[in-house]
Amino acid sequence: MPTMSYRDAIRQAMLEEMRRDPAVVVFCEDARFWTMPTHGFVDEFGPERVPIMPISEEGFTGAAIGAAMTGLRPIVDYTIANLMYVAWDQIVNHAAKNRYLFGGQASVPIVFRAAMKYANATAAQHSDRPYPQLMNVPGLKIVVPSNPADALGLLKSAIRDDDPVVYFEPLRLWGTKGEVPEGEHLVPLGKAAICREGTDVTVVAIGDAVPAALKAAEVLSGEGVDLEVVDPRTLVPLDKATILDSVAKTGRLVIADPAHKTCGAAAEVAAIVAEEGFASLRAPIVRVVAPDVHPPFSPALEALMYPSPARVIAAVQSVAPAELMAR
Amino acid sequence: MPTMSYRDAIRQAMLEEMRRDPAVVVFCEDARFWTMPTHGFVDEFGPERVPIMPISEEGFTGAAIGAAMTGLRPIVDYTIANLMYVAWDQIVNHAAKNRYLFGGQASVPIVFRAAMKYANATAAQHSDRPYPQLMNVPGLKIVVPSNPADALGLLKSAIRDDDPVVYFEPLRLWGTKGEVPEGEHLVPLGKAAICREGTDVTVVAIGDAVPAALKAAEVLSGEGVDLEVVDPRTLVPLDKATILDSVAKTGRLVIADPAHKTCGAAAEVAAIVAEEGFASLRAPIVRVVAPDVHPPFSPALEALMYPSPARVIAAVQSVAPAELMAR
Amino acid sequence: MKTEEQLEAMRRMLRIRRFEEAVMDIVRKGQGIAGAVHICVGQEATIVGSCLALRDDDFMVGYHRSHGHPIAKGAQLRPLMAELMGRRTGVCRGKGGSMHLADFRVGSLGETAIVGAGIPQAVGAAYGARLRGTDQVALCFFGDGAANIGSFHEGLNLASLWSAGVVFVCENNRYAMSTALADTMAAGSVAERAASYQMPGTIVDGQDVISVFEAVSMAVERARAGEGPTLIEAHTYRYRDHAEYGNLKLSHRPEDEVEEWRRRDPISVFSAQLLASGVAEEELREIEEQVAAEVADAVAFAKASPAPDPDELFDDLWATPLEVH
Amino acid sequence: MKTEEQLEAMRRMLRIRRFEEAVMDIVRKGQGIAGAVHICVGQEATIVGSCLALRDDDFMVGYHRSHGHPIAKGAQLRPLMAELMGRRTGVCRGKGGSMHLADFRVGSLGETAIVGAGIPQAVGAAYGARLRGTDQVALCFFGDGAANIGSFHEGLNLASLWSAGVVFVCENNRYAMSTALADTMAAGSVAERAASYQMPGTIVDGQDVISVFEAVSMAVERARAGEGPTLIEAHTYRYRDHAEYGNLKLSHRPEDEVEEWRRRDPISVFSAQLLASGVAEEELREIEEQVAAEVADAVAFAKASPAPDPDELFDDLWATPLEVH
Ligand SMILES: Cc1ncc(C[n+]2csc(CCOP(=O)(O)OP(=O)(O)O)c2C)c(N)n1
Ligand SMILES: Cc1ncc(C[n+]2csc(CCOP(=O)(O)OP(=O)(O)O)c2C)c(N)n1
Ligand SMILES: [Mg+2]
Ligand SMILES: [Mg+2]
Repeated sequence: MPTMSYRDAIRQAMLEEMRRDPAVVVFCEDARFWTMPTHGFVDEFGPERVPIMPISEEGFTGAAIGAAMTGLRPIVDYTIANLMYVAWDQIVNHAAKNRYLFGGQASVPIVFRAAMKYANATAAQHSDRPYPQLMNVPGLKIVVPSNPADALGLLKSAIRDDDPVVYFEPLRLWGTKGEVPEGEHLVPLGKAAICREGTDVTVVAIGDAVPAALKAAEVLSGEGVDLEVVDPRTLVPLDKATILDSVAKTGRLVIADPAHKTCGAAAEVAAIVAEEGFASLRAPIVRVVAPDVHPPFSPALEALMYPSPARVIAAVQSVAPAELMAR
Repeated sequence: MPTMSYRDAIRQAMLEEMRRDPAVVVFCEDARFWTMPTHGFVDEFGPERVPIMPISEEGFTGAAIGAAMTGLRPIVDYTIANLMYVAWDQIVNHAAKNRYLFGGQASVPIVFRAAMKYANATAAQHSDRPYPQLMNVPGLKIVVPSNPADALGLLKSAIRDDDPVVYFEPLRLWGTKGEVPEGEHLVPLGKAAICREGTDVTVVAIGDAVPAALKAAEVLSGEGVDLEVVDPRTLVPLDKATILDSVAKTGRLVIADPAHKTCGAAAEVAAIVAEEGFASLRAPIVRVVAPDVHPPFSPALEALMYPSPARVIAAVQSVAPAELMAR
Repeated sequence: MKTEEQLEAMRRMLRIRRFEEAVMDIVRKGQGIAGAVHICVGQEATIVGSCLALRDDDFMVGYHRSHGHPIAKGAQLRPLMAELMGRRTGVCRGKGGSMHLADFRVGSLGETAIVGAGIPQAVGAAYGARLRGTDQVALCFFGDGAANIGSFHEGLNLASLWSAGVVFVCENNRYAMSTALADTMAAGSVAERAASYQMPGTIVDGQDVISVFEAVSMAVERARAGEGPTLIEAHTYRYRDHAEYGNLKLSHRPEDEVEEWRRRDPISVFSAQLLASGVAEEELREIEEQVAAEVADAVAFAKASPAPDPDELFDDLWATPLEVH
Repeated sequence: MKTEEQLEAMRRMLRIRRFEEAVMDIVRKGQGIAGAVHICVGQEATIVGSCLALRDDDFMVGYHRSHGHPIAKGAQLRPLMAELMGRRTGVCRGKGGSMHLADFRVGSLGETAIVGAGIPQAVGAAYGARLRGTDQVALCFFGDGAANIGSFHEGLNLASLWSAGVVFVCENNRYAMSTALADTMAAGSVAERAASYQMPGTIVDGQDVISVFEAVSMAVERARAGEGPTLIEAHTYRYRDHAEYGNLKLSHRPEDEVEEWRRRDPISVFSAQLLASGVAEEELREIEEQVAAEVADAVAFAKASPAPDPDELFDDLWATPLEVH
């Protein structure tokens, strides 16, 4: 299988879909800039499909909605997830709601791309992981790929989907490489991946907490603790069945997520299991998440924010079966 | 004790604080309009403290932040909670973050008022309950009063607090009346109220789910099931201790909240109890919340959305001790 | 405008007027329209004059005061009235209500309850038309209150940059709720703000359906030819308060101001013009009667329609629901 | 400008230039400035000319390219450099970094990483000053890229309505990242948009510190007298790319454009003017040396300062933390 970086996978997905479907357009500031996965797209697809964008996030999000309701399939790239806040009304009050409000007369097939720059010393206004906020809004599908193959396959599915999909990219994964299946690769929305099978503790990990959880699993397997690592990949709709099945097997749940704790994605997973999987739970559910404080600029402090293998290990140790911990 | 409507309590709180402190100002569109709790304020406080506002939520929220960082204490009234989305960047990226970003050099003492018009046939763009989204943002204190006395006392505390406080008002409570203590009445932020003591099941209820829960408690007490009803009142910071103590006593938890389910306030309460109160839990945690769909216009459909006494009763019956249910 | 078009203009203005009167009647009697309604009576000439300048396949975007706009664009009355009554036969199946009367069959792309938010959406529809190779034009209505919100600025700038085929019609009825435009806009007129976006901006008498039609027609021509957007400010007036609040008397406007505008009622004025130009009184009476019957039929249809079933609550949330839940 | 003021202008421009050079040096060598830095070298005349028109107790709001702005407003260099290095001695205790160099002691109300968001905040500071009974003025900087965002529109409209004592200085360096202003703004100039808000708008040579000082001084006078806001567009240029990206050569600008602007370097030009007006070369050299020493001291201070302790992570999130957690 060919190897590809996460960033190139994003680029590849957009390229393939734009070649396949002339209705796909890209709204992105500085789309021609060398750092952007859309670098070179203007040359191939022309300035009509990749227009030069003023700094007008609210405006071009609204324009994407109008275009989407009348036949196009825009990809709106905010380049930094925090910039979605400027366009929040268009995303939350309109993209998510218009189809419902209009009784299904029109769809809003947009992909909102949002790179999350946390762990990069860009401070609070450029480091948010806002997917929990949007998970509270019906009508938006939400995706957080954790590796290049999923980045490619989920983005292609998102572009083809007839609903608005918000596609979150942990920027520190952009440079990571991984194998990508040959030929056309589609990953269905709404299907979790079991990244590692195990029997003792389930770790549900999101975004770049997945590699952290896998490292933790490696370390702990040396200590005789066998983790099952589940990557939901799609947060809305969430593949509850896979999570509940795993907890039914292990009876123990740790959730690792770089987003903030309160009302976060981890809270939702915990609530679902406390509600629908209670009978199988044999220990408290533990959240390994960002504490409820803004990402500080100082790298020394920011290093404390996100799930690390060490934090996952500590959490697992606090809930793993006593007989395993005693060994 | 005098009786007062929820709406008049809001008005009274603002009046008292504006009279007490000349730094308090009000930014509100149509503040002079008869439906507004600020009706008449321009006459008493002058157009400098209650300026005529253009439809510029983002602009006047930013202006409130600049004024707050330099000595004023603005009350920003969005009149409809959904309109906060237009100002989301200023609220989330700035009001919530500036103090932290600037290392404590300045505070942002603003009260953001947001009336929630749900259950009022105004459809999806005017019916949101967005507090879960903001609970995921550190730096904002969040309040949802459920009765006139709390509406008064929490708003006065919020205005005096040096941090940004978002004050959510379920519009359908505006007309409800209740007793309000004589003299100056302050309710501290961060303290839950036990609205009804009970032994069998804890119901944590938010906003106008509180009256629904109390009605459910009345009905169920006739059936021999004794509910404890806890109203957090402040969602950030949340009075975890009161909730955990209650669950330690009852072993059973139902959470009733008119906000959406996924990543909602109820999810957070469930996650906290599954994490920190697991040992005392004797049944699955049940959420009685709005389903993940937008509030529809049609009253026939919207009636299905929010927690009702009947829904709370059904939830309690699904988790109450079998011996009680058998009676 | 040819005589036939003039009669059609008359018919549509009357349709709006009678429809709104029926709505007010139902609200007053508590017969089944829930929530807030924003009545556009008084503004019919602007709405109809603008929409008649469009082709059937052109787009139109409304705002919160837009019962009349889909009607002007050619929508049928039954599904509109049923929507206002929250019935399953409503144009939005009861999901949208008063502020969201989309009717995509006639190019009515919907309305928004968020002031100004429709502006960039209309720009996007026009951009999309160009890209899809059609010459469809997008007409975008908004109130004077929208002139001070960010979307206005961003939307007009984008439209101009893209030479988008969009026509902006600001229905300046002088107030946003109770607030006079003069108190909130630091500019002499909405139209003069067009200069900031290098687009033509004109003021038109919004009570004169022919003037509106002519101004918008010119702008539509420009738009269709790829020459870019136009901002038209129509001076008009709403007879009713911001919304219907039962029988309370609330207006913050001077009583004689309302009376003054009523004297220039767009339908009476136009009716007199038509008669003067030789149209037979009978012909107008016939239109009146047909419209009255249509509206009565729409009300009867709506009242007879069932409310949505509880199991319709989740319908139309997703275009492609996924099987995981 | 009196000679003394001119020398102070020279000193501050040099401070910014040398400070930024030190920053670039540290970044290049990987010696401890993390994250993105946006260097303002080339724009010193606009920044200093504007800030010198203020009183010490006046307010100033910057944006993402604002290492220089607090310096121009009179801030000490040590806490600024320590902030860039993420130290606990930083002006924001390491919480803000490059895009948030607030220094409230000198009226620097902070900077935002969100384009345009500082505009309404500056308006609010000016509104507040009026209400608090002071005659403090707020100076608000932003880039040309901010001219197309909603906050610009809403902020300028509010400022004009309130006759707020605010002076808007748009540092038009012709690009937003790699995008030329001409490609994104449907207007002949930023300044001409002032007309939409009934405020004066002027263009000034941003490379000439005296011209900037004079234009801003007039605007400040107007603002202080309660006569309202002014929009000043300063034509200027950044020598560096949007941000520092290591050694890559990335500029999307024609090489000769950069060279052309460098020939009108604001510091060289002003230095020649000062000499021509009779200032002794020695005096300038002395300033040069003092500034170099200050910057070296700031770097040494920053490097010697400790990183924040892990237990400082939560500090300053709340003004009044509540005891419940
Ligand atoms: C962004 C936003 N702010 C405020 C409101 C509340 N609101 C609804 S209609 C209205 C007045 C709008 O006035 P205008 O645009 O002139 O339209 P009109 O009602 O006069 O037709 C206001 C303030 C809203 N819906 N959206
Ligand atoms: C609202 C918003 N959109 C986009 C960005 C990303 N961004 C950061 S700086 C910048 C260019 C700004 O250009 P300009 O305002 O001219 O300032 P300059 O960098 O030239 O000094 C962009 C697009 C942002 N920070 N905020
Ligand atoms: Mg109006
Ligand atoms: Mg620039």
